[in-house]
Amino acid sequence: MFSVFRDLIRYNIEFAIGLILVGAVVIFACLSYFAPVDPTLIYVAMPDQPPSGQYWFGTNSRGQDLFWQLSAAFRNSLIFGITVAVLSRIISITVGLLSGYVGGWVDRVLMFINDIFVAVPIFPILVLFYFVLRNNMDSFTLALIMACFGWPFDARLIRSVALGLKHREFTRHAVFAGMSTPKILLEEHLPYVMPIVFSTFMANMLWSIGLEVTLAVLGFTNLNNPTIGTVLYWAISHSAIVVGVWWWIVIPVVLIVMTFLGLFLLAVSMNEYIDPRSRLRRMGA
Amino acid sequence: MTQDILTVDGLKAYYQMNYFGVEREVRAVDGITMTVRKNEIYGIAGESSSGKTSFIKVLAAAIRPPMRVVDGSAKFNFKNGPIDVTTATPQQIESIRWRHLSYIMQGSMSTLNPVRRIGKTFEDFAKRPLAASGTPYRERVLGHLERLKLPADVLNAYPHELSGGMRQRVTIGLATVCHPEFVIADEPTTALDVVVQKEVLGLIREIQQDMGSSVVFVTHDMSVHANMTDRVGIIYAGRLVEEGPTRQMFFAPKHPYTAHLVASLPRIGDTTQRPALEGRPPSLANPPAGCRFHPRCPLAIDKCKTEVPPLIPVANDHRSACWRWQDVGPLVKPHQANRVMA
Amino acid sequence: MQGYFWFVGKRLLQLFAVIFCGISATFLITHLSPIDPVEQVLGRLSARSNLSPEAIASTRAALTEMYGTGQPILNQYFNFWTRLLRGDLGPSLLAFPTPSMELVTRAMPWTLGLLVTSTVFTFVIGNLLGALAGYNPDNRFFKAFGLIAMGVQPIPYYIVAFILLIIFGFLFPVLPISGGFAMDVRPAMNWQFILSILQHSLLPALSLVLVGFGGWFLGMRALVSNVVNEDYVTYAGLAGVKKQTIVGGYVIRNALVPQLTALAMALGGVFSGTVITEQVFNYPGIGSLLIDGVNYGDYSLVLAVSTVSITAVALAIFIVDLLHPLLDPRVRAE
Amino acid sequence: MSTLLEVKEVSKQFTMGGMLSRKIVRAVEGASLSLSVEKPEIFTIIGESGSGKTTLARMILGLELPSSGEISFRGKTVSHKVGRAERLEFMANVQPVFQNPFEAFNPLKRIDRYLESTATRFLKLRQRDDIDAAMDGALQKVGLSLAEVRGRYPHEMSGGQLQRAAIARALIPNPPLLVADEPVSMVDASLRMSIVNLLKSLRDDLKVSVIYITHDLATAYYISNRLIIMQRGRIVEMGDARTVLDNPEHPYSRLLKASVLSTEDAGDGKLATDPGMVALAGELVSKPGRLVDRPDGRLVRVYG
Repeated sequence: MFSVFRDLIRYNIEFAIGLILVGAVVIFACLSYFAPVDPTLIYVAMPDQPPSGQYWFGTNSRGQDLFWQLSAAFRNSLIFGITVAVLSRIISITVGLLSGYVGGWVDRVLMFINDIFVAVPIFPILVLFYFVLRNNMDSFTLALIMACFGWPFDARLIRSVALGLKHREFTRHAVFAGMSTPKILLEEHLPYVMPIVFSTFMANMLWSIGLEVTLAVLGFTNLNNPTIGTVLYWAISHSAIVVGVWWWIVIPVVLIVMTFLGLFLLAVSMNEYIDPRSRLRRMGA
Repeated sequence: MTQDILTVDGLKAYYQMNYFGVEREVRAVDGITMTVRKNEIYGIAGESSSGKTSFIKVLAAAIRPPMRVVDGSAKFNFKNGPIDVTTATPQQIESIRWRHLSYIMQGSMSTLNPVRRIGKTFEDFAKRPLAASGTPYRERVLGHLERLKLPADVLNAYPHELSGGMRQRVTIGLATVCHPEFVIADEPTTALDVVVQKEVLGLIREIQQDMGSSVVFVTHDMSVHANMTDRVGIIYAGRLVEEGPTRQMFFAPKHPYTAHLVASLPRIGDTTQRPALEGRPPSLANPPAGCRFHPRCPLAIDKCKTEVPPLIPVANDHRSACWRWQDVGPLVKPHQANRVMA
Repeated sequence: MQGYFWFVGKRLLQLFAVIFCGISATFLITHLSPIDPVEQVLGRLSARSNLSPEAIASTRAALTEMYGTGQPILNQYFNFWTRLLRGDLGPSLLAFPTPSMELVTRAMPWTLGLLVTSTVFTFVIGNLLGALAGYNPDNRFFKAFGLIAMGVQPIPYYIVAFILLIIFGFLFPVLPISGGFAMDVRPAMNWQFILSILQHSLLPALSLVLVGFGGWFLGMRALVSNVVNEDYVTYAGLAGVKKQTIVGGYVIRNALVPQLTALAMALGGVFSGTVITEQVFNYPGIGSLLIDGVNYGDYSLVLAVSTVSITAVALAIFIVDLLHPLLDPRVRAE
Repeated sequence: MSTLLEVKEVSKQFTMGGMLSRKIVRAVEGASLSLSVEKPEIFTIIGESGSGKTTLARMILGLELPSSGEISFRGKTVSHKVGRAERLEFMANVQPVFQNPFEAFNPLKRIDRYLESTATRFLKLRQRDDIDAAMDGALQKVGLSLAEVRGRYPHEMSGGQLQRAAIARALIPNPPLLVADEPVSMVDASLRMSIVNLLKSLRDDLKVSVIYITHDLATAYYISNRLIIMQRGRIVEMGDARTVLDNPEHPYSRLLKASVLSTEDAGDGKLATDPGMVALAGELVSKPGRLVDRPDGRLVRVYG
């Protein structure tokens, strides 16, 4: 595992860049644990100060130090993304492996449900939830709902791998070695889908954070909780660009692009590492 | 006096790979010298990862990285002039493809475009080299299909609608419709059932005789070689270890590996114990010194461990690369054993 | 042909099931909430205008009858479907008393026009360039293209739209950044109007294209770099088949099959994208309607937009699925 | 004589396609055979692709249920739809060997993991030493040892060694019956005979019965006691291996034998098949016919 990691960093430029970008953002987000100010308070600093030695990222019109504000926002958004990714991974692994291995009517029922989740557009549903729950919609509820919509595509991917594994001879050997179905799924098949799980984990984080940003910018989340989206929401509602407080918009956007690009590069490079055919191609180049 | 159509001289083709920091050089073809004559079927036998597939890739001018020809040459002597496929330009190779040099690939399921009708594939493959269109082209193709005992309506079918035997006959049809001078056949019958296999083999042989072309026939199955080929070459760990007329190879092999391959074939009507060869073929990335077969060879002596035996003539038209070729005798005498049983 | 008929039948069944389940879900979400739509509507209404107590009482009666609140949930569910099948989800609060369905049908052409053109354009161009990039992996131009696509692809819709807005609205104000057409143009079938529509749709469409393009480009590039290693492509190469034929008939044709499936799966996401784009550029489509509905607490409008969008996406997926067997003869045989 | 395995009038049909476009494929029709406890033998099922030989093997292993008829092992019906304890008991007695040795073990896991699981499950062993002894014992039977196998991954071993290890795993519970589905068709020529010879010695030395499924008449002749020849789901000929293969009676059996590439006339290029033979064998596919006894002990399907 470690050597794979080392080789990836050394020989895959995309992975290295992705790791540096994500690493920088994660460290920045972790700084929020040492924040001298509570990021939910407003008017604790001089408003509208440009970046300086005292305020590295400047302050916003609500009198918040943007450095600590953004640090907390990125922490919350990353945690949110990870929560959605973990939850939806659990669903997709369970559904994918079961559906592929057990087959028959279990497979048909699960795939039917899967088809419905694929076809229902998530955005109106999320808006509907916000519409109904309003201020009861905290970020964990949102994560739960998104996790419910974030699994179908990946479950299909895992299922197609599991389907292949089911007919591999070692699976039948495992059956005749007296292993139980859960043991076969967890110990024989899960290692094969782990690479997919990792790469879709990143992609899923991208998707959920992006969706959260969108909802927040439209004002459809709890706006007092600092996240990437709510920072932008306040910046836009204070017409930051028009007023000339450009750093309020530019700095978060740069950080977001860094995060997304980093996560995407990690997902892509891992995907490439998994896919032996594109691996061979690289070898030939 | 027959004339050679292919002359391979000291051919070396290596895979040079560098993947995530692991550098490897696999010497898949390591100094092969041989010739193929006009109007003959030359069989190439070898186990998996013996280098036989890499060898015919070179012959088919399908050399792509990470494989590289390191040394030697492979010259064809076609009607439109000689050509060395290891040094020819892409344009030169383009000019011999299908009209002079064609190829039957293994795995009939994957060699045909799944979303294209057979007729369209025939057009893609044959229209340009045949330099014909309209009625003459159609008649040529239909006539050829009839020759292959294929109904004309396969042209309207998609590959998945045909049985394995039909598909293989279609690929043979594709490879031979332009009457090429040289055909490379890579395990064309391995996946087929015995009855169909024999039919398809017979068909390839018939067409080869009709066209008067040469065929290099690759398979690991010695009993196919016995019935199909005029001469056989045995490849072991990237080298040609023995070569000779098929009959001689089966009844008087002069290399212990060949002798073993022949002896281990079971036969109907014979239940005498068949020997098995233990051990595994060497890794081509790190082959043993000297004769590459020595770790598994029952006849090995110290010399075999250090000195590479040259491929030398041992009988009429028969070459072997073994220091002790004179001590190699057939392990089982087929006819004799048969008579005992009967 | 008969095979195709059965295929369509099976997909049709699936279409109905998806629509049914999706719409039932919207019903459940809205009806399991503690909010009483009737009281909400009345609250909003009385806050805005000075209605007499009698008027409020009669409106309440009418609304209760319509929403069916107070009845057992099964009855409500049944009423909901009967009303929906009649195309009546009650008046919109936003533009009281215009029926919300009418608002939706009015906004629909804008969204559809924007979506269909940008999706088709993105799909075609993205796949074509992706295929060429996959077939010529060492071409510098395509390599650069790949880098750009990689850079843009992961950025959320909102940010892309927002950056475009800043560039074209503030830095180089050359394109209209808001609305469906210019204020001083009268809606009519003339060039001025059509030109205005096209002008206004350029930025929203561009944002959708920018975001969608990368995905198709990168996906197709990866697929093609796999397909070129398939035996049938190698074999055609060994046979000296013309390069254009190999690229078009062998590589792209085969790589397009999974891309079509991907298109069906991506449609839901594409719809979500337009909602945001419309909001950013103030475009008079269904997305803007949805957001206005939520901000206004317009219960029936939100419900109408949700049901219509679920049906529309399911239908679009259905149509894409129907193309599948035409591209892949193996599906036809199934 | 008590029966070990009894296959009685077994048929299997598969429904292809969805619920709207049904197509019924008869994979196996009315197959019967039985093996006795006292006389271990290698019983061969010969057939080409689509003959139903693999389906029959899957039914014997209880992976598939017959559509009609019954398969019983020591008097108990074979099925996967039984309690886990009963299924495990069956698996302790009947073990499989499959086609591809490189696929026999999960490439990501160590080989001994499967041997160990088999030993703990079926022999109910708990002590480390007992487990090791059981594993080593089984490996010795196939010419390997625990020291050679322990801690190694599949890619570190040759195809022949892997197939031996797979057979060793199957031998751990001391099963009286092995079902070997094309065990040598993916093994290199130089190693093939070592596996075939091993199966032979399992029968002769360890008294294990083997159901050997193959398309290769030559190895079937070499090792089997009795055999059946299957054509499109039907048994067309059954009997002593030598009797049947030396002198096949059913047209299809004769066609198969005639299609075997012999090395006797190596170099002569004899590849002609009598088209009449192919046509005759093909015609019989559509006719049910019935199996009749012959004086030499074989069963042959006759028509009309």
